Amino acid sequence: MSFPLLTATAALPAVGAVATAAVPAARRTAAKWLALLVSLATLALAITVLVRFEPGGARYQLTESHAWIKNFGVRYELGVDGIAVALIALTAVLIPFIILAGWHDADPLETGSRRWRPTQGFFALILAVEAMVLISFESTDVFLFYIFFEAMLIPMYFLIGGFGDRAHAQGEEAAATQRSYAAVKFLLYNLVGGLLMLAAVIGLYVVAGNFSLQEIAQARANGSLHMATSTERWLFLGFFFAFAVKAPLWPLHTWLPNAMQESTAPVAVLITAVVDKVGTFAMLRFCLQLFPQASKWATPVILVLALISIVYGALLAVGQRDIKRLVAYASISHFGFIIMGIFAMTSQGQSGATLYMVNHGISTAAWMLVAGFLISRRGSRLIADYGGVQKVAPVLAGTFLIGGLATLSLPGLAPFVSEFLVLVGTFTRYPAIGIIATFGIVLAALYALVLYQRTMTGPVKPEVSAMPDLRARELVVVAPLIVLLIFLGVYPKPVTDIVNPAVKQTMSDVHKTDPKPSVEAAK
Amino acid sequence: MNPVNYLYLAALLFTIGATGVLIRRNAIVVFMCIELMLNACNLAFVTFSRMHGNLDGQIIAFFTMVVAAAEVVVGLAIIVSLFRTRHSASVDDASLMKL
Amino acid sequence: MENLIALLIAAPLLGAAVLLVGGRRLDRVGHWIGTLLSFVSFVIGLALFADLLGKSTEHRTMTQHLWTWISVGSFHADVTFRLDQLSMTFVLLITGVGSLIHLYSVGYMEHDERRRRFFGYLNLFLAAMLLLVLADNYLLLYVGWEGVGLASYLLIGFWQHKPSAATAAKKAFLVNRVGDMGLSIAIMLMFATFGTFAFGPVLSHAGDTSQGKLTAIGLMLLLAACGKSAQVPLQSWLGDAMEGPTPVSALIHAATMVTAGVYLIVRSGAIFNAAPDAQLAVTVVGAVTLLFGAIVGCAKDDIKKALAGSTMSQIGYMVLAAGLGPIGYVFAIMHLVTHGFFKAGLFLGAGSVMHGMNDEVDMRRYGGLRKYMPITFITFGLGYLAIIGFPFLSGFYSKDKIIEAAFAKGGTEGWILGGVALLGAAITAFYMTRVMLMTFFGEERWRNAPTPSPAEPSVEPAAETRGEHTEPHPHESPKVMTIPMIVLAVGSVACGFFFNLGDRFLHWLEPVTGHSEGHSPVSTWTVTGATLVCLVIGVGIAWAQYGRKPVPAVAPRGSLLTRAARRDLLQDDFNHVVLVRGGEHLTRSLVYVDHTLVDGVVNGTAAGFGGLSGRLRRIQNGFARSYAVSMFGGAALLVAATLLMRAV
Amino acid sequence: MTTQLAAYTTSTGEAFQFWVLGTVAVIGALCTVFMKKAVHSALCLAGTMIVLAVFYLANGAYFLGVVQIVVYTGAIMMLFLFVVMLVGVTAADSLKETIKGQRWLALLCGVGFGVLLFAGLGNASLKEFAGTGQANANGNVEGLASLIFTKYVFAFEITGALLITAAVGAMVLTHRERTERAKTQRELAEQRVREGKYVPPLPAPGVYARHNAVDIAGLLPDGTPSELTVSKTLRERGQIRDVSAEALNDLRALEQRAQERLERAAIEPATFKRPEEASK
Repeated sequence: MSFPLLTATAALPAVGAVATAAVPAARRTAAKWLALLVSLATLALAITVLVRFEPGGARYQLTESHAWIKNFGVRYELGVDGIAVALIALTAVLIPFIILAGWHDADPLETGSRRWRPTQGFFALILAVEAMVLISFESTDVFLFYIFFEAMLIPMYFLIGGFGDRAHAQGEEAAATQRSYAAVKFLLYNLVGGLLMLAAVIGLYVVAGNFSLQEIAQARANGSLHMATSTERWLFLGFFFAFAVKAPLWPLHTWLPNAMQESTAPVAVLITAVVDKVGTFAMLRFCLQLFPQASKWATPVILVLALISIVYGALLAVGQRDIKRLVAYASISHFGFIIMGIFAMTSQGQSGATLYMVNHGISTAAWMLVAGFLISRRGSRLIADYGGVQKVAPVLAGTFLIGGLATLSLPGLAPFVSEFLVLVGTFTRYPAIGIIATFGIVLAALYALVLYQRTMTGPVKPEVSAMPDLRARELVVVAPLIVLLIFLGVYPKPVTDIVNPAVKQTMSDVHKTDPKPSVEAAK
Repeated sequence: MNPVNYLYLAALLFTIGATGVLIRRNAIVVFMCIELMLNACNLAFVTFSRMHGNLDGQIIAFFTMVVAAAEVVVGLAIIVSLFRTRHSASVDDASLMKL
Repeated sequence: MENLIALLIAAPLLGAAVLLVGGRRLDRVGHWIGTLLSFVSFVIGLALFADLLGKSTEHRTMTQHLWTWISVGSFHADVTFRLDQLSMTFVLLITGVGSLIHLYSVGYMEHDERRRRFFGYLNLFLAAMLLLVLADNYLLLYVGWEGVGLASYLLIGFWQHKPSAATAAKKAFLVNRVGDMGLSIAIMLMFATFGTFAFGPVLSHAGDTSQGKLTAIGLMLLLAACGKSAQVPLQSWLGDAMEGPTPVSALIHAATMVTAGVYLIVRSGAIFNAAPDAQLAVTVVGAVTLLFGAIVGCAKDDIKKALAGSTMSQIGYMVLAAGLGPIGYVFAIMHLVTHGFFKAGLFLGAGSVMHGMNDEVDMRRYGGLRKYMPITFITFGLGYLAIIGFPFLSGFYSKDKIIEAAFAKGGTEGWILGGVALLGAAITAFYMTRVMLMTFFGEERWRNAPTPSPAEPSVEPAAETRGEHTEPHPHESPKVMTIPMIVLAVGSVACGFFFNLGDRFLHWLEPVTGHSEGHSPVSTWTVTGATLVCLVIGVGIAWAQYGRKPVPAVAPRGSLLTRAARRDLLQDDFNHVVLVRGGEHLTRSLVYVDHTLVDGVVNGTAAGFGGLSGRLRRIQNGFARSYAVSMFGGAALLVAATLLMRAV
Repeated sequence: MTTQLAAYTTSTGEAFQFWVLGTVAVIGALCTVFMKKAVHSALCLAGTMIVLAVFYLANGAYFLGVVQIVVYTGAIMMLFLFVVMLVGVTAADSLKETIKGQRWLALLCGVGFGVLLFAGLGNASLKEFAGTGQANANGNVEGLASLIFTKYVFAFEITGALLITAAVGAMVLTHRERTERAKTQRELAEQRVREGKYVPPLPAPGVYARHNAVDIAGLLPDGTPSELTVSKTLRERGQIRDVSAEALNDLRALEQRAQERLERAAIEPATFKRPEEASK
């Protein structure tokens, strides 16, 4: 029995969350540092996972397995494949930056506002979310996954509903009401999804007799577990709906703009860059492995929905007046790409999708966090309130531009690789869909550059004339992300090497192979 | 005449009493209406005892009277304390679960 | 020797990184660092060139493999550079002209406090452009392709405080993005067809696949070329791109970047050779743009925009030539190079004029400048003679060849294309003479220059730059600016002759592009004669209009065509009405739909439950009597129920 | 045979009695419901109960008949009247419905319920009446007694307990706990002096003792009635009669006559109005 690395990785932030919450109210700064240290330690553990994981080895590695609820065959089973490792690394990398970016977001407000902001709570909640996300990436037991998939909602709810932007246009009260609206919407949406998934999980148990992903997948593969077509489809839909809500797929997306708009920028990043990834990840791991036939059956519809998400999200992003909403709709468009890549059922598509999850996490983090710094300076989310910032805060403007360029997937930055892989992967099997999706990149350029132009260029608005440039802490947050973007843009091999074997296995699960080119030009 | 008419009368009185309970606001009057209903029941019981030729019905009526008496005592006491606290005997004024 | 190739790109890339990350402490030396590094790159280019010349013709292709970029399943993209004659030519052009323009910018941007960043962007551009021409596969080329797009975005919008500049930059990037879409689709098609997108395999197997696929690839590549090279229908951004500083216009929007489309087409020659329909489309685009640009160039009063129009039409020549297939590839590239020289020279001259006229761009406020800035006058004049194809100057050779090739295509197509090319030559002569006359001859209209009358809508966004109306004091530019102009002038005079001496250029490039002598229906001398006649006609008309009678300081209303041409032949208005307005309406309605329909369903459900519970709550009104009613009603129902039971 | 027949129907005398008194009972019940004043309702109810007592007797429940009169009409109704007095005899509560739709619902339910009951009775086969002949063979009271103390003895005991509990409960409910010691006369006087208002005893009600003065406010020198003079209870019930205007007018007339006799000019020949009229 070796050292339970995965458990440790997930447990550390959980313990840290409790510890942070336990810090007495007066020692606010201590709590912050504690949270930061815990997240960094978690990062270290995640890196060890990354190192200990050998690509091309067994499908699930570092596995742990203990009986939990014997009567229902629920086991505490952990194990990671390449896809999970990549996403674990992403999560562990992003959380420290999120904590650092939100350093002052939960400080008690200046006198006159009646809202009490528990600083400890803020950071404890973030760590709790990290723990749950990590364990849902690690768990290979459907029931275990489901529990944390749902439990994630609780800390997220409080993070969204409890901590908004410092200054708000319509004042404290209006802000509070809108926040609670957003939080409740987030909760209800995901709960409905989770409910259906619960039904499907139970159904799966009734059919399969246990919850172990590996056993069921094997049984499915070697045909010892046969499902009636209709049963499989229903179960698939149950799972897929929950994941489609989490990783917002049109038309289940409307909770995301509200949630991201109302929460502080770091929390928004937490939502879109970390939590939502669980949805897309779960599609790749559970939907495809457990229900290959049904996945293939549903593919056309899902692809069309993804296509709609891409174009629709981009168009709406163009039409937004609120910076955060714009970013949210951009993310919806990107999630469309991810889902499209997953269900294109080609190795390029799925590797690209996984890579896309990582890159989108980093790029959105960079873009959104800089936007958050901008908003915290001016105290307004409206694009119209800005202008000429580039003149007074060139570094801020520069980083913001880089974030935008990453979002429009400029070659040389990480997102380009993944987006192109997804497009190619889709194109080789569904040319029409691939071509339409390509319009997404033009629209992406439109919203990213329009946002930059309206906020950063032009004559300097009097309100922003005194705006300070990025501070040291903020640079520490942004610079590494940008470096990461450039590095993964020119040398994505580390990620692809880890991801490719896992994708190959997933492809074999659904009995799909890449379409062959008509001319064998490649030597 | 058939003694069944007593039952009809009882039914009529009972209905009148019930309606009174529903449409009067004055707690005392409401109480009187309740008494009326009880009496109607008693009449029915007595008639039944005549019908069956034994005295059980009368016994029941007798008990009813006793219980009614107890009820009236307590009820009126409640009304009095209510009146003390809110200076009105209207049942509608006691529409909240607090004073 | 191959290992030097990476250094070509690395030098300017390093410069960009240093200058952009370095921060203010580099402000004083930044521009020299940038210039130095670009010269370093140029020297490396020369070394490689010498090395290449040393090799025998068939060994003149070097490749350098750096690392595997993307590898997923059969999808395999390497970071590999390929240096052959074609890319070598471009490398020399880019680094050479680029270095000169760096030097020029040192003087031109002297008074700009963001000069360091400007040089950073210039270096970034050089790196991206070199990557574009050195890439060994289409995906890597795509990186450079968008890289130059980014650089031009940054440089056009360099004066970001001007909304017009920011808008122009955004427009340029977006229009280019449309082209890039074409390129990416082409790459996808290649991958789906050939299973790879490296130059070697794709171009060698081009013949093996179906006509339709090749045509599709070709058309997508053409779309990309249109975007980057400002060809109809994606040409609208080039005029606005003149918002950028003049050196930028000279380097990016005249000499190098805009010619990337031609490079792409020539590089993919094998594909186009196998897809005649695509080739025809290329020639048509070239011919149309040729005339379009020329006409626009005739009407503009903004000197830079006039030159931009001419750039458009010259590139039209190149694209036309490239569309002609093996007959034209070489001449396309040749014209590209010569055009690189003289158009860069012309732009630098224009910049020098503006420098001396405190950033006045309206030619109607110039005039008689020849005695104030002689060097500028001479260099500009030489460039002028070169572009109109004055005998034995570079433009003469390259353009003539293209016209010949057009005729040589044969058939009606040949006649039409040749005719268009000839007509283009005449118009070129006209508008360039116009520019020349309005700027350097005639009376000095810049004295007590009147304010622009509001009646004439000034379409050039440079309008608000003519802020104060202090009378300009035209003066010659400093050495650091004039020297590059002189060098370029020499180039534009000499290189054509040099190239043609014993068809040097042809033999140099032939191994890559291939060449076939088309048999022209008309003899070479006839073509030359016809060209010269057109030239004379064009110049004559221009002289009659602008030389003899004085030029009005305020543009006359002009004919319908003139007014249309002033507005870029209404192409922008079309875009605005159809795309911008349409897009705005679409997005606005979509936002509405998202809020009312998609979100409305959700909120509606919630509101429904809320209302229901509210209504139910009203029943619990706290009145004992209404509770009593329900009790009584319930009792009645019970009685009814029992009775029914009995009845049943 | 004949006895059975006799058991079927009743004597015409009883029938006559039923119809007459039944009508009275129904009217009484209706009045109970619809009288504005609680007192009247109470009296009507008492009437109905007496009628019912008669019916008990007619049905052979002699004991109950008497109990009905003694306990109900005698004790309970009197209790009611006491409470009514406590709450206010003259307070007439309006029959205007305040809860929306309550009255109609109530009437609907009532009528529906009644109809159902009648229907039920109609359907039920209640033809045979054994009559209480044998049951009351050796005395109704004895019969009841034997039943109560044998068959229903437990119920009887429990009801007794219930009665006790009720009595105690009533006491608990109505008895107001004194938290502090009651103030003595002396303390009250000192408090009055300390507060400094109404140091003398409160002014007496009544105007020149012309009326039953308890519910008539005494007049201040300017002729307006002073609430202080009327007892608190009446004030709360709003049963103050204001007769200041008449009183003053009488006074006026008196003075005038006096002046006529003394041949003096009238000071001001004006008649007072009630304050509210004057204000109108």
